[in-house]
Amino acid sequence: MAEQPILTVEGLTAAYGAVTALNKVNMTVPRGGICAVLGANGAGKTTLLRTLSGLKRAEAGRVLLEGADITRIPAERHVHHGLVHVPEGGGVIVELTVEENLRLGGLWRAGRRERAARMAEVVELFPPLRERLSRPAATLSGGERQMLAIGRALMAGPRVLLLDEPSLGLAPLVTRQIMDMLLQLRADRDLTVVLVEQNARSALSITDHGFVLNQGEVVMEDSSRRLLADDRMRHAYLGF
Amino acid sequence: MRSRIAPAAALMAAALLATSCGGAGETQEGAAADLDVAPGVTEDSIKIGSHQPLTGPAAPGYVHISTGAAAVFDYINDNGGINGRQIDYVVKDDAYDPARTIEVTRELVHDEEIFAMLGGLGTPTHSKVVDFLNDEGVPDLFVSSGALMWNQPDKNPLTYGFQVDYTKEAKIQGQYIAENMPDAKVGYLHQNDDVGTDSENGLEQYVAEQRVAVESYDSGNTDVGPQVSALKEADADVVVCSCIPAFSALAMLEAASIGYEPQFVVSTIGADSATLQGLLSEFAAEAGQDDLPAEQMLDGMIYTGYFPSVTMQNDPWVQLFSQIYEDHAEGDSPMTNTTIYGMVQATLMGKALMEAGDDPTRQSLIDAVHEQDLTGPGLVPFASGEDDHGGYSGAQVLQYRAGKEPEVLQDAQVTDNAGGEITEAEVDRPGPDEFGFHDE
Amino acid sequence: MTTTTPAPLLAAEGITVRFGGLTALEDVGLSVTPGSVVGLIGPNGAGKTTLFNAVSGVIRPQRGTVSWKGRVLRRHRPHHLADLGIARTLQGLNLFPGLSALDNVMVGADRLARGGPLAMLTGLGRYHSDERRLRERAMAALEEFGAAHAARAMPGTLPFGVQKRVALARAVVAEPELLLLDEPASGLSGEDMDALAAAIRSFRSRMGVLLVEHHMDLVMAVCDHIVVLNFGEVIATGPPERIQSDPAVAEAYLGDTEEVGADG
Amino acid sequence: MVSLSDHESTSRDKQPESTAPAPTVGDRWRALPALVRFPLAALAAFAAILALTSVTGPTGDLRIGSVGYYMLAIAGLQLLIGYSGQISLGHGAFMFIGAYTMALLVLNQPALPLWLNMIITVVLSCTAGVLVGAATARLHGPYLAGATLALAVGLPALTVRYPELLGGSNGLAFSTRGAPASLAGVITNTQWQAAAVWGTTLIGLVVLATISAGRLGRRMRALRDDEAAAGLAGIPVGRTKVIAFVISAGAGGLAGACQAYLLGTATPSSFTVTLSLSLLAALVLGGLGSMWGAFFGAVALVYVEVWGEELAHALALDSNVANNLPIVFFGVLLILVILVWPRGLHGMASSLADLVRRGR
Amino acid sequence: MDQFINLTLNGLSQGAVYAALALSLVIIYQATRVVNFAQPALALISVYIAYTVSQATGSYWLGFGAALLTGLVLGAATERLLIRPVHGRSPLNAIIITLGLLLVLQGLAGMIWSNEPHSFAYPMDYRGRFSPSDWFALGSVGAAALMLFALYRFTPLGLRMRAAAFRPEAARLSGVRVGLMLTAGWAIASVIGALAGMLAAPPFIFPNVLDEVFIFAIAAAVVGGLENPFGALAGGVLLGLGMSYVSGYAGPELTTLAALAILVVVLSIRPDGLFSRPTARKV
Repeated sequence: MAEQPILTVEGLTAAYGAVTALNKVNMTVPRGGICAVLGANGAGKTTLLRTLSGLKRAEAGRVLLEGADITRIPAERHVHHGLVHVPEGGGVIVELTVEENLRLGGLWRAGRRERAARMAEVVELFPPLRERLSRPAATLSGGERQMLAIGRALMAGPRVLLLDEPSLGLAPLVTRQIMDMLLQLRADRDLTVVLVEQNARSALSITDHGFVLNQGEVVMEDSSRRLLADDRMRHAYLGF
Repeated sequence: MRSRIAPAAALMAAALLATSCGGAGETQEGAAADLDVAPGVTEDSIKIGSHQPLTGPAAPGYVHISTGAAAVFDYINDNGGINGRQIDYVVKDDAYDPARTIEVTRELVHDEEIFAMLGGLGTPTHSKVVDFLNDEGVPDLFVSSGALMWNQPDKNPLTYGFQVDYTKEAKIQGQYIAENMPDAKVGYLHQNDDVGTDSENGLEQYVAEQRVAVESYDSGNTDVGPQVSALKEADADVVVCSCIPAFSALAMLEAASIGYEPQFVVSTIGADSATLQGLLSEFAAEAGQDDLPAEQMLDGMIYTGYFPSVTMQNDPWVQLFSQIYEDHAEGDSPMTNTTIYGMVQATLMGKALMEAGDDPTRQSLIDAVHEQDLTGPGLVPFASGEDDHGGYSGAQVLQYRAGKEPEVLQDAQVTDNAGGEITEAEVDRPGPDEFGFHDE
Repeated sequence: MTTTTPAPLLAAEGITVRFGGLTALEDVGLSVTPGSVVGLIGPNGAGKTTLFNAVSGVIRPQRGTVSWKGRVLRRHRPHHLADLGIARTLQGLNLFPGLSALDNVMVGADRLARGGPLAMLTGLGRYHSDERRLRERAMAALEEFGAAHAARAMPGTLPFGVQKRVALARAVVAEPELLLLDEPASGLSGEDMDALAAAIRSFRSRMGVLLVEHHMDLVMAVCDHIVVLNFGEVIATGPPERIQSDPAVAEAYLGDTEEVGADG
Repeated sequence: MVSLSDHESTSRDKQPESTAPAPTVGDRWRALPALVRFPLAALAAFAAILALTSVTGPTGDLRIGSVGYYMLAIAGLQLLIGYSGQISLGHGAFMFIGAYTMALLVLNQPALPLWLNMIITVVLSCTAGVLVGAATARLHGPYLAGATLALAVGLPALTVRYPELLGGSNGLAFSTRGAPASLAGVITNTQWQAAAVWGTTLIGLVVLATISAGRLGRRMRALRDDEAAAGLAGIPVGRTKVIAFVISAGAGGLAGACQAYLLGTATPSSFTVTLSLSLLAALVLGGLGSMWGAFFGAVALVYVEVWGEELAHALALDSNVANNLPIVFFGVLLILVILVWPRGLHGMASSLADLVRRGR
Repeated sequence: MDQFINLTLNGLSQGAVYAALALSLVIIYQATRVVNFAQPALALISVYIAYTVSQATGSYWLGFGAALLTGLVLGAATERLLIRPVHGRSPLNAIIITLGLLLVLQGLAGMIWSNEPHSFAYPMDYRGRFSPSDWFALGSVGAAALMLFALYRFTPLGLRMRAAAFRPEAARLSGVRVGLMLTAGWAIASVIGALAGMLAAPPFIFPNVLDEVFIFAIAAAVVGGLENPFGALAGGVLLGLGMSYVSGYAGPELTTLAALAILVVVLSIRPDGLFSRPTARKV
């Protein structure tokens, strides 16, 4: 409790027309933490991330990044504050090449040299991307796209990474690889990660903390280990 | 419910059928309009109307006609008007769209209640209101077009042509070429409407054997490259250009561009040297003649004409018009032959109105047109008698000389628009003082 | 359930779909008999929607057949479904935003009209009786789903739950023999969800239902038979009870095998 | 697909001008079958036109007639764009076909009655609509727009290709039979012509309104809003699109015929791209998705220019400025209305009406 | 044969103009999904500014620069002031706004410079079978296309613009100011439009001078595929050549019909134009 949490969410509410998608969500994420946001389809997980990154307007509540209120700033400014969102499916721009996608992520920073260094780091981190730098992103496999998406986010030098279902449509082995890499990133760079996952077990296996959403509200919050053991989790997903 | 509707519908249909019986195209001849009336004439004014393309793709070039006419009327008004009445000249924009022409003409006749129509411009446009004007008994004077159809006194007793028609002019051009350049190969370049066909009819009577190519352009397509290159291909030494000014200029530029130097023979509609100079002003330098003005490009151009052109600085009418233009025209563009065209129309109108008497009626205006020799500033006789509404009935052949007065190659000739002979015309040109607009 | 197995309305066999190099479905089959509700479940990206699309003719599988009442459908496209007697709802609402709720449902009822093109064009003949019939049928359908009060409202002005009801009314108003429901429960509150479950159960007397859904409560409550997909393959089939106890299903949803055993 | 989402249901739009605002009457009116309601409204409108022409002069009659045929053309375009969601920039081409059909019939078969000419025109322009609609059925959005635009540019060029038949660039001129002898003195020729145009227009509008209020209209609006969902509901998407094209071509052709009849001419320079674009502009200006929009659009098309000219005249401007003022006036009006009232003049009128009603 | 060569060269230089204007349409369509009917008017004002500057300074090239600058400013202003407010509404709204702007600007041009034609110079000597001016037309359009390609391919701005056009949301998440990129797209497109105007206008300018070129530019863009700048270039050249041959061999009145025919043939084979990406459309 001594340290200020890097991300604080207070009473965040968002709606699509008449449908309330988020209802007074409260969260705190400590620096260097990895936390999972879980819940069935339609529970509001994606909306939560979109609202955090400014893609969706918050009806009420605040988002604080290291104490600074970022609730109302435009989505493209979040990168400058060190908060980067990798949307569902990765948001890879398939019309661009792999290298262009990566470059795009680091563009907001000045300094050609720094960008080049970062690119080298990212390629180091994701070897499959190295051989495909000049290929259109459309030719990548699902796992490679997810790597590219995360790599592009890393190019921006984030302090907080919001990841929306990185395992979607991926084989278990690939999912595992990505999860391992997140752990490594945390260890290497003190990166804070908010991970939205449907695959609850694999998410909880690498996170320290989890939030379970239902109907736009946080219905459970606990350490990952305890959530794993909780039967209510199973119910939230499988309904039995 | 339906059982009641069906008979009602049938009844309605039957009623409709009954009332609209009779062919849509079968028109009954109405009684001739009463001409002993003077709408638009008040104690101190006479209202004259015109339709002109002031906007849209066809506007360029023609705005100056009404500017010129307005300047002359302004001049007349400043000098006391016509028999004490000021002339109120109302110009409506029809954008060269016949649908608009019909609308604005009705507006002029019914709402503005003009006394007469002056110089309605364009064949496709004015041809759609000729019947209307004649039915309504509106004198339709001096149509701004060289089509043959204005001169039909039986059908359109109130419509009078103005400019020499395309066939007459082409006959005179053709005869001149046949007589003076018998060995030349001749190519035609003309607009793909009645300007072209009427001109071709005239030319063919004299130069059919010399003719090597007939090319036409569409006024909507400014790329005349293919046509000019075809003329060059055919080795035409003489190109007869029955074109509007923009296309004369385009043809000359295009010819210059491919290194083709035929003798251009241009009809009066496209030979306005002042307009052409304006259009070509940017290109003289590129022609490698830095020290010469644009007119150098036009030097040697043969053209036909029936009223004095702006370059005839010694002509008393041109002198008067220049003065009027300076004093009364709005805007700062230089005077062109197009301006003079409108000024001649206005002058003739003023003259006719003056002769129509102190209490003019439409009938007295028509009588004045019939009885008066309206040659006025023109270079050839003006036909406005009971049986011939043709307007200027012939042309001079001239050659443009850079920086000088144009050279008259052949004096005024007149002819008809059929197979008739071309004869020398005797012209009795009154001076401006004989019109006496400022005597009042 | 009946003891004899009736001939299936819809049967898909050996469906294989590839997108580029990616195999979305591999040798998948399912069948729906009249009066039964079949659930199609699986985690995100398992291929449910792809199968749905293959069945309804949106995409053509590389291998495998779809047959309707024993007849193999070869070149069917989505707009042929209605004529076959199949109604399909789409993920999301897909109501026509420019049409009133009633008009939306009347579009669904369109095939019940008897007038020909001439009547449609001229307003004569059956035009009016058709309009009246369609309107009555549509109103009845709206009433059945408790949305009659919203008949004249534009969809955008209605609460989400009511919009869902309208969409459902539009799907069943033409009395299809088979109803394909694509995630009907998404975004619904508990109360609306109960109503939906009741509605789906009531369909059983009139038509077969194929249901793609994430809400396990709903699936388990209404389905007679469930097909579970994961990574483009069928990993389990059977009645709800069997599915609930199938470790492969829990694994697909919850993750790692080794830990599943402990949870049972 | 282009989705045009800001519309309202037709049932609200079909209130005729003649009904009292009391809701009970309005409701009872709406409950009438289309087959009774629309002809009644048309008859009322026809009476209103007759009354109006009896106080206006011949120029007024001409303008009223112009509003009529423009309204018919725009209403046809409404069906195509506002209802079925297909953007056509070539509607002038169908007016061209209609006008030339009428002109050729009057010139070559003067004994045929007007109504027969109109019917022949509709048949011919519908046939053209089938051809164009079938050829463009696979196109969507701007590609359809581009193809139809080229049609509007290319078709009038035929007149120059066949000058003997179509009169070249000078077009065809003819006069039509005026008011029947039995009505001489009761009604002027121009009144008769305006009435004939409006009679035709109103019959056309009744057909269009009937179509759009019924199954076909519902089908079109459904596929405009969501092609996939409409297909799933059993609506033949391709066929309905072509039908919309054909009907709007028929309306455009009939409008062209009315124009030719009213003006006694058919000339290529009346059917430029500007006409097609003006029709589209007037449609959106008037308001998409409602037949009232066609009315407002047609009025704007005819009168804005007139008002612009009067304004220029009143201000006594320099001739360059005065000549161009009407165009600028129309352009500014277009921009402002779309920026402020995306649903056009009709939308503006209904929101004003709402305000008044609420104020009461 | 000589005629054929002349027609080919003529078609090429005309085609270059169509291609340039089509290119400007495609850039805007890619960025904002709007077919910009005001493009000829933006170009027209640019050309008139060039005319005024050239008259005042006596230098064609100063005028040329002024035209490009005017295009830049007008394009950006149009997007910011008129198109952005209707962003997200039915595309018809934006089309009608651009139509309205077309009328306003053409009218304004007539008010300021009159409807009379003014003589307007070619950039270079226009004489000769394939004159320096023709070379300049072809060369400058080619250079513009190359520069555009380089801008898109090699510069951060171009990368941002492409990202903003293809996937606005993903671009925003990478810190791209999508709105600014759309404005930049309009500005660049209007610069190319101004170039097209400078090439198309000579020998005369008047308010409607670019109307015809614009129609064929739309046709070229549609033929090439609105999604693809390369398609615009190819479509322009195809149309220019086709129309030149038809005009020369069959008659000038058939050129518009020829354009229609080319369009119909191409679209009936490929409904989304010659060079559209098949992935661009969903089922």
